[in-house]
Amino acid sequence: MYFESLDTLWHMAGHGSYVWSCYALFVVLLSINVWHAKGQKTKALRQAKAVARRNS
Amino acid sequence: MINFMLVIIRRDLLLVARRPAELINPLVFFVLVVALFPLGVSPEASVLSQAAAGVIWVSAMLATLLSLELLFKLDYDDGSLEQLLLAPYPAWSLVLAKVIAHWLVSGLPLILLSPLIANLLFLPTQAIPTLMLSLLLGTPTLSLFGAIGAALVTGVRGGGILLTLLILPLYVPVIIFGAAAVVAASQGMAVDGYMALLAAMLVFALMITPWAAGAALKL
Amino acid sequence: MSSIPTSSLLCVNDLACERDSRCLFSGVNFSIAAGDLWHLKGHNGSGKTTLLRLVAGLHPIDVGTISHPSTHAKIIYLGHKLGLKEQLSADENLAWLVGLESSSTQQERYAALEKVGLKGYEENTIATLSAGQRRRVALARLHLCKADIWLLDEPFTALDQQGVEDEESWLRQHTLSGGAVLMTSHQNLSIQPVKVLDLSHYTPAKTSCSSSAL
Amino acid sequence: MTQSSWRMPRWFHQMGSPKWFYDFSGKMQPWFAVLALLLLSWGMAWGLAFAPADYQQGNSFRIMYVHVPAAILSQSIFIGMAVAGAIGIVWKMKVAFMVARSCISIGASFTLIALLTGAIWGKPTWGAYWVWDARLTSTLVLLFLYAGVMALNQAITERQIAGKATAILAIVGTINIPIIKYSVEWWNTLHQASSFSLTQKPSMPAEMYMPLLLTVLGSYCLFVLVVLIRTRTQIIETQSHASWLMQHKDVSGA
Repeated sequence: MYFESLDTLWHMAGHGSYVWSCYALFVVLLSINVWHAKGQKTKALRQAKAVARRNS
Repeated sequence: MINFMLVIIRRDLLLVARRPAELINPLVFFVLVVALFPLGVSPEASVLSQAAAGVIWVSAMLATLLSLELLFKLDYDDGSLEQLLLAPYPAWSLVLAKVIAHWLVSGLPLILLSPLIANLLFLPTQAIPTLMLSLLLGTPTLSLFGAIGAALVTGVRGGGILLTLLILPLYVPVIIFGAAAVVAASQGMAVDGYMALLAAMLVFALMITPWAAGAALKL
Repeated sequence: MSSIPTSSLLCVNDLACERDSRCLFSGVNFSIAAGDLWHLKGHNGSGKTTLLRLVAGLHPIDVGTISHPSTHAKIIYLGHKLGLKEQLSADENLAWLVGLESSSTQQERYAALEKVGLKGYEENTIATLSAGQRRRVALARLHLCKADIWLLDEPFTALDQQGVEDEESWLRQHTLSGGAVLMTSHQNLSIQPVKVLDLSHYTPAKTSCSSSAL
Repeated sequence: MTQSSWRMPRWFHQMGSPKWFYDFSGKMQPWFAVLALLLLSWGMAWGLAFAPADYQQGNSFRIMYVHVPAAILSQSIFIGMAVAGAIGIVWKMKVAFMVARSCISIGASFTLIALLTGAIWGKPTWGAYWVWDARLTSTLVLLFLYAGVMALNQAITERQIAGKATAILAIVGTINIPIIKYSVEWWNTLHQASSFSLTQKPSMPAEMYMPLLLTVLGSYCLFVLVVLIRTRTQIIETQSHASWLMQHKDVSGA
């Protein structure tokens, strides 16, 4: 590891807040995308199943 | 096909003649926006003359967008768009004719009005020919790109704000070079390069926008 | 193609239309021959207007073909919206509408307006005319454009009894002189012979069109 | 522009069939999910904790490992959207329109990430969150372009028309992106004598660019994953009456 301890990793010589917030932003926004896409698909599948039940 | 386009242009000009408000409203809007600027910022000549180029270009852009909203909308509403599309000519010629008519009643008066506006904002006199020439090359480009947006939102309710959203980003290069040309001229520098770029963008717009707007109208 | 009679102007083959993943109609086959008067029927939402617009070429065709066997027949389309500019006079409107493809003299336009019973209204702006009179202005175009096929969407709307009778006689004259008509209407026509196409029969039981691919 | 204007190989047309695409993307989806997760976590951990700090910018340099992939993806996705839209228009392929629509939200997200991380990175570098830097400004314009596509897509209710309209706008936007970029860069040099650009480094050592390579590849995988899921969703929605879907194990539950 480049840093000596977890504490210096967290602080990054004063740049920690900038770096960590960027990474958090990246992870959170992309996770929301995947999660939302999956949610939409589950919803669509549920509706398709309802149609299938109606027709059978 | 020339005849087809002439019929459309003549018809649109006749319509504006019957209802001159369509011609005058965007012009009043243009002057109004420009007049609000000194009220909001400062009436001092030094401040205004610096910002003049940008303010005039942004206002011209907004005025163009305002009038573009109805470019195809009215024809769509009364059914004449169907008849225009059914004529045995390509859709791009129809778009081109509509844009020419639109520019004649929106872009051209704007250019004629611009020296007056330039005076209001204390733009150096030597920059006025450049301002008019840059508007002459730039406003047709604005109308052409705007036609794509107008065609896309034709059947959509409340398309005005949507049109603005679609088209303004595409106007970025025109405003950058248009305003820069005027700034350069007011500083006594050469403007040939800017004019060449504006002309190139106009040619480029002529090549792609009639096609794209025509395709959008046929949806 | 061999089964098509030589006099047919336009053939619709196996046409289907899907709107918002719902199938309006499928497997529609018919051909318009010179002298035909086709009456397009069907309940609301069965796709009459859509079919007419497809034939006119206002919509892209998804499934099926529309072919023009002989020389390209000239088509005129008159929809729900008449395509008239309110601020222009009846004469000016006809001038630009006809001018899109050919040209007309003022005499011809005045004669056409007289034929539809609008003598003396030539210079009135459309805004001052009643709904029935506007419809008549639009119909006057049929007399000016020498089209082979008339596509009319509810052409009797807003017309009075006399107007309906007049129009039926024009339809008859047009078919007798070798033209063809495809029209939608809720009322039955009093002229004969009429070929009827009922779109209700083409609504598929399942809501999906047969087109599985593309 | 009618059918059979260009002959394409069989697999190409097969790809346009919703059923084929649904089955194929179902098989591919887990792979992309695993790859995206692996590449991104590996690259980000490397970038955060193991890569050396920049001699000039110090540790804020690590923001590059999320900012640059987001910036690259924001542009590639817009271009990809236009290409998918063009395929849809030329070959009348409904699935292509669906793919194009699936690109919008993920593309806008990447653009937003690029913009925000760029602004945050600006604070320690320039001392201000927002500087009218060429790269940031053209990313902002790109975000506006995405906003336009998104708004148009939602304003048109009928799917097929919305798909085509989106495609046209995406194509026009893509053609304009280089012009916008060029004009903004030119404008920037005119107004700011020499602004220190965030990511222009003469030569980076391997331990500095390897994490970047990983996060860029991972971001591409994530993009593909989201597009696959969203396109499958649209296939389910539009084909909800087709018999193949009714008998599919995902729906029948067998």
